[in-house]
Amino acid sequence: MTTLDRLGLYTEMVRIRQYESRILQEYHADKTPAWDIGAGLIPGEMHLSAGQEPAAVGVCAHLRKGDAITAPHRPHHFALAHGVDMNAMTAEIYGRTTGLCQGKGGHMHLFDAENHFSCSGIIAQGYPVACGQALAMTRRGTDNVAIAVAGEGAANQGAFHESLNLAALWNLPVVFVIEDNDWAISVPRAGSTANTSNADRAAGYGMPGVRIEDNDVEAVFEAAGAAIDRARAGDGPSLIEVHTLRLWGHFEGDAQAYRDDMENIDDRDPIPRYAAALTAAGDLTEAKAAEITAAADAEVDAAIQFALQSPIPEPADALLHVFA
Amino acid sequence: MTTLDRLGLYTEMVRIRQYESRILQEYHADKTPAWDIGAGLIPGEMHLSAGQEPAAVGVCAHLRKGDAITAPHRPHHFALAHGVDMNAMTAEIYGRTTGLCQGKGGHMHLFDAENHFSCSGIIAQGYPVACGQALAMTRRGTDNVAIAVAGEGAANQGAFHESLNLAALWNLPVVFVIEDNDWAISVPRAGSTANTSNADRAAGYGMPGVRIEDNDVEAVFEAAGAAIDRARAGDGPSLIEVHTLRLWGHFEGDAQAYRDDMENIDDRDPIPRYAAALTAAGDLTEAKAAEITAAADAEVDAAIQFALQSPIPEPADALLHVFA
Amino acid sequence: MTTTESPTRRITTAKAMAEAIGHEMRADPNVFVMGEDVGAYGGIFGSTTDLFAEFGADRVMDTPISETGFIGAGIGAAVEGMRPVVELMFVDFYGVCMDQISNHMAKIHYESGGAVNVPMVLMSATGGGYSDAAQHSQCLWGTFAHLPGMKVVVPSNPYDAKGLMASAIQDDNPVIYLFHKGGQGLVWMEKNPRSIADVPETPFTVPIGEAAIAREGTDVTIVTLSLSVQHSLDVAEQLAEEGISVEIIDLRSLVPLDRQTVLESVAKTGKLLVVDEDYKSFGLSGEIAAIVAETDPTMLTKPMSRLAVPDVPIPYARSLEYGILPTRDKIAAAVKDLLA
Amino acid sequence: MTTTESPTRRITTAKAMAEAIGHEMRADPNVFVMGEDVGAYGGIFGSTTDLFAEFGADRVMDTPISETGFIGAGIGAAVEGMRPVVELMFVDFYGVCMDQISNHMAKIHYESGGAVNVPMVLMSATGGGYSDAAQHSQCLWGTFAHLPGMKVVVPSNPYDAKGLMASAIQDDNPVIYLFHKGGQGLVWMEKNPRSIADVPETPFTVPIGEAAIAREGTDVTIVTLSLSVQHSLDVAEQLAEEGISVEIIDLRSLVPLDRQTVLESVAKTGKLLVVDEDYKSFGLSGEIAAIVAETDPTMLTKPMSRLAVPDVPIPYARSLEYGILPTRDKIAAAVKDLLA
Ligand SMILES: Cc1ncc(C[n+]2csc(CCOP(=O)(O)OP(=O)(O)O)c2C)c(N)n1
Ligand SMILES: Cc1ncc(C[n+]2csc(CCOP(=O)(O)OP(=O)(O)O)c2C)c(N)n1
Ligand SMILES: [Mg+2]
Ligand SMILES: [Mg+2]
Repeated sequence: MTTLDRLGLYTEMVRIRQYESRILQEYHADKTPAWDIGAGLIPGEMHLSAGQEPAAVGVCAHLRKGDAITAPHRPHHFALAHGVDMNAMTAEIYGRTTGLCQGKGGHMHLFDAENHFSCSGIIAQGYPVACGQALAMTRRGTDNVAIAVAGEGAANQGAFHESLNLAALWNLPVVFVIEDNDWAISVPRAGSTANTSNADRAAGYGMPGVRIEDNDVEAVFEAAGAAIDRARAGDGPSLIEVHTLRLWGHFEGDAQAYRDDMENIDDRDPIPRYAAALTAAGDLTEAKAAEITAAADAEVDAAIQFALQSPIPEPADALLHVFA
Repeated sequence: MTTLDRLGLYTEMVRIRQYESRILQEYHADKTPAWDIGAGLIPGEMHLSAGQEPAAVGVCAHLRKGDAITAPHRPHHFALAHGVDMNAMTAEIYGRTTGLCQGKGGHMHLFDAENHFSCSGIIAQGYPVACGQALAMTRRGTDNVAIAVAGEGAANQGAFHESLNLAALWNLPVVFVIEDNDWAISVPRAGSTANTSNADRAAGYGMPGVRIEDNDVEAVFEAAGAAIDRARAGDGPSLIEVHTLRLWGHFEGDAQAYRDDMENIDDRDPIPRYAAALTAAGDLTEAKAAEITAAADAEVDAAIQFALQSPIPEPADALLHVFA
Repeated sequence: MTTTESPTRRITTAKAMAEAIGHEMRADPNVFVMGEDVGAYGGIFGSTTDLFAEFGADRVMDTPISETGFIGAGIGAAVEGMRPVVELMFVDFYGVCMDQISNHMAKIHYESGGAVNVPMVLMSATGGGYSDAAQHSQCLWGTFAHLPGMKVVVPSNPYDAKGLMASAIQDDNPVIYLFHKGGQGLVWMEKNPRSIADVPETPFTVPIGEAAIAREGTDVTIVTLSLSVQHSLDVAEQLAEEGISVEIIDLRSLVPLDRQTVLESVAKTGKLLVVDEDYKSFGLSGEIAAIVAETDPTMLTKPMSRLAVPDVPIPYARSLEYGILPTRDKIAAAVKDLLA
Repeated sequence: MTTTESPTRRITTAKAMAEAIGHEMRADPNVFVMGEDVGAYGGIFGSTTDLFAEFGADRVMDTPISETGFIGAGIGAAVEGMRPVVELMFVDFYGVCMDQISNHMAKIHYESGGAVNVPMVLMSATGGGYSDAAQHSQCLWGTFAHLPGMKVVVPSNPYDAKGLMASAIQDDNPVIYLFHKGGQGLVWMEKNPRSIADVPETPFTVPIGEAAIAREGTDVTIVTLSLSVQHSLDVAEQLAEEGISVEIIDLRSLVPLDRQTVLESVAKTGKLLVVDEDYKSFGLSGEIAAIVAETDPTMLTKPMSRLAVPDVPIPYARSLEYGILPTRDKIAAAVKDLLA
């Protein structure tokens, strides 16, 4: 990897983190004093991805025009890393007419046809859809790939099994990405999963599987590169499990009383860790880091402003778009 | 194994085969000239198990009072081997008031509460139910086990995955039995399953899995014995895949035009093969074999007579039993 | 929409479906078929007869028994602009894949604010009458019609089967296409003669959302669909000899629902019988009642009547099953009760 | 059934549910709880609050995200004589496990000719109003009520929530227990004050199958359920000041459905408004219409009116969502239209 590659990964992780940090702030800003999930400029459930940037950035660095992603309920990091327009995405989260879905979808249902990006709030259900997108790509003779993303909790849902078997059976260009952040809401991995690595499950479908233990963006980048090349070459699907970190609550408002792994959790934050590594390697200076953060903040701020200045949908428009 | 054990396995396989052969004959007897699936004394779909006796007999030889079985759409061999009353089962298949379910269930929905036997026509859906029966057994502190049966085609259904994970996670006394008869209706195993042995999938749940290649009842007996002992001892679930043989059509009326493995299929019939082995070993004589067959025929004939002499349900009784 | 000039032949409903799919596959390379045993077998109920021979395994794909997997894959392919025709072998199996159907197939277009289309057909076999019991004999069209975002079509005869399939495949929306096993004209199942009828050879469409007046009458309106249309026509012919004039509305499509045709007929006869092989409560028969009650309940010169499966699972024994199915005898009796 | 002597305190609907489950667990060792985050977390919507602390992981079991697996396991345990209380976190997730629910939980008793019971409660969160969008805001009670073999209860207040939960657990049949997130009295969600009310400390039951007359009136009948009962009561109080007398029927149970109470009220007022947060077509509002239309349509002195989600998925933006939810304003307007 070149310095440029490394800085690219770092820059994108920072961009996502600055975005999520700002959404965190805006989300809670107007829900006080009596915290009401439905109130404020950003209503509804909010699943943020802070700590999980390495998975999204390491994978998406390899994607090109026409490649598809199906993300789960925690979609922002993959959406941004895949090039979904930050303004339109933010406007959607704010429920505005300029949003990706004109305010109909919301944060768990972001659809960007141009970038073949979608997400779903139903656990593991993006996996079969990605298989179908991959099927269409092969039928059309392109070398595009589909990335299916889910959490470690989702790997115990039937759709996971059916999708892996289907993709392997039909030799589809899919890369299944599992973000193992140790938790499914309040249920620890050991409470949901009978084995310790979903990479081992890949063998049951005769597909390669790797598990990346340390939330290291470069390791993800390498593994994803190999898996995506394999898919483009027509050699079939792969599975990558990234042992990552849920820095914040499952959703905003989650008090995390159940959580026993909070002690110096910030030491495990992958972004400062990567910054330190890059600095040590001479790839990053404090000035450069500040510049990257400032650029991200500026972009995020512009996106928030865009959303805030966009119109709120007319109630009657709720009746549109049931059918094409 | 003693001669007695061997003869016991043989006798039960013959009993099942004679039963299925007679049902085959009775089922078709009154559907001519214009073959109508809904007509005749035995109406509806009919999935017979000829050729698959080794799986049922080898497993059920180890079961005791209180042990449970959930079988799929092809249930007769497991029902009989588990001790379901032949008269009541036959009367159910004939849709009579003396049937296991008073004529409401039919051949795919046989319920015998006393023997904790049930089956379902929906693929793989008996797997979760068996897990729950096993859960109840452990909560009650018994050493009973639950046997979950499905075909190789069913092993690609989400319920298979969820059940294996749940059983391993909760260390439940379940033995998952897969009858691989090479076909799921017209779809060959290679057309449905990305890998060659479901025993390999067991590893993905950290549970032992074995595949028995040659439809050998004694091999099934040995493997099932180990798995059931393990479950009774509280050491958790196992998976056994038996490579067996679908001697007849998927259901009766299936012309099997798709089938490319019919050539001297009778040579692969496990019952004559086992008879020959037993005879060679001096465990079975022609006279004894004839006696076993005759006894089975007599029991089967009595069951058919019982069914035929039983009353047909009153139409109005269809309104009963929606709620307890 | 019909090309009445084109030569017709008598074919079964199953053949008519397969013919329409074949036409669309020839016309549009994006159309392909997926499902269990749709290939060499030709579909358990004949809905893909001969397609495998013509188009091969590439466009007529047998699937594993993974309904969530392959229906979800159909959605993904449709989102990318393909036009998959996916078969769910029996509608009774909806429960293993209903999330893909109702939370994804049906909602993606709306959730995306109209940005993403899901041009997909999900066809499935419905109905009982041959002792396939509780898990293989349901209709469930009321279940799909209750959930927004999918069109629901329910043909009753070979002509509509072909024309509605063509419309369904050409539609840019997800369409649930529910055929009745007893109306397929299968050689191995008792069938109503109306399951084999004249159908034009050339392609044609039947518009989705328009009910048909299957028979004109003046005394009683029967609102029905699918195989029950065939039974109702038999009954109407028999009652005509007794001087009773029955009008039969074949809904053909539940979503969209042709309220106007229903209302005009009820306004004319003043007497309404809904015949529905689906479960009685919280379904189609209630919706028809509501259409009248929220428009003008005084249209009804007598309380309406509902003949449907009386909220019991479908029993196995023939005597029990025919005890709860809407048979010709029960239809005739219900009509006479309305006139008594 | 009520022990009115026992001391009451003001508690939330969520607490009332958990209290009833706790009582039954103490009374019967066969009762246990399964579901996602029902343990230490206490249920995402508080339905198992404090149960884990008292009964431990053995009887309050967190599950993997395997709804087919653990609901099926609940069925298996019930078949063996246990009385599982299983939570499906959001009713919107029914599609990943509907086969176990409708083809197994609901049918085993019937298929077995009454030989096997499935004494199980499946509780789930319903409803919208807080921008959780299309996959987390549905009610779907009409979907369950259409399918035979399961009782369906839908409490609207803390008292009924406790009494119906006790009845559901004691019932030998499968019971779907649908609570509304907005009626749980959660501290983190906008709530109607009626979500916190006086409830006796001691155990009591509310019979399944009896509707409640939540408010007596003479001008208009509102037939409704769940959170919409609370909204309707608010509207009725406000309209009373304008001299409009509204009778409110809280169905409480859809299966069995208390037809009599509905009919008596409609016979009295002659005017019927159904308020339903589920989808409008092919659901509850149609069934209520049918009850009237098949009994005596002339009861209605005016065409009935239906206020329900107008057959669109639930949109995300608050302006859009409140555009389709049955709000107080829309209820009031619908009542006035009926009287106009
Ligand atoms: C089928 C289904 N079941 C349950 C839920 C509720 N739910 C939403 S997120 C979540 C936990 C997911 O855990 P994981 O897959 O590990 O993803 P993470 O939240 O950790 O990123 C659950 C149970 C759901 N959305 N869909
Ligand atoms: C969920 C579901 N999908 C499809 C079917 C239709 N079906 C019944 S049997 C069968 C084939 C089953 O194959 P396998 O599991 O190998 O069992 P076998 O019939 O070979 O014994 C299929 C597809 C069903 N009953 N349930
Ligand atoms: Mg997780
Ligand atoms: Mg098989």
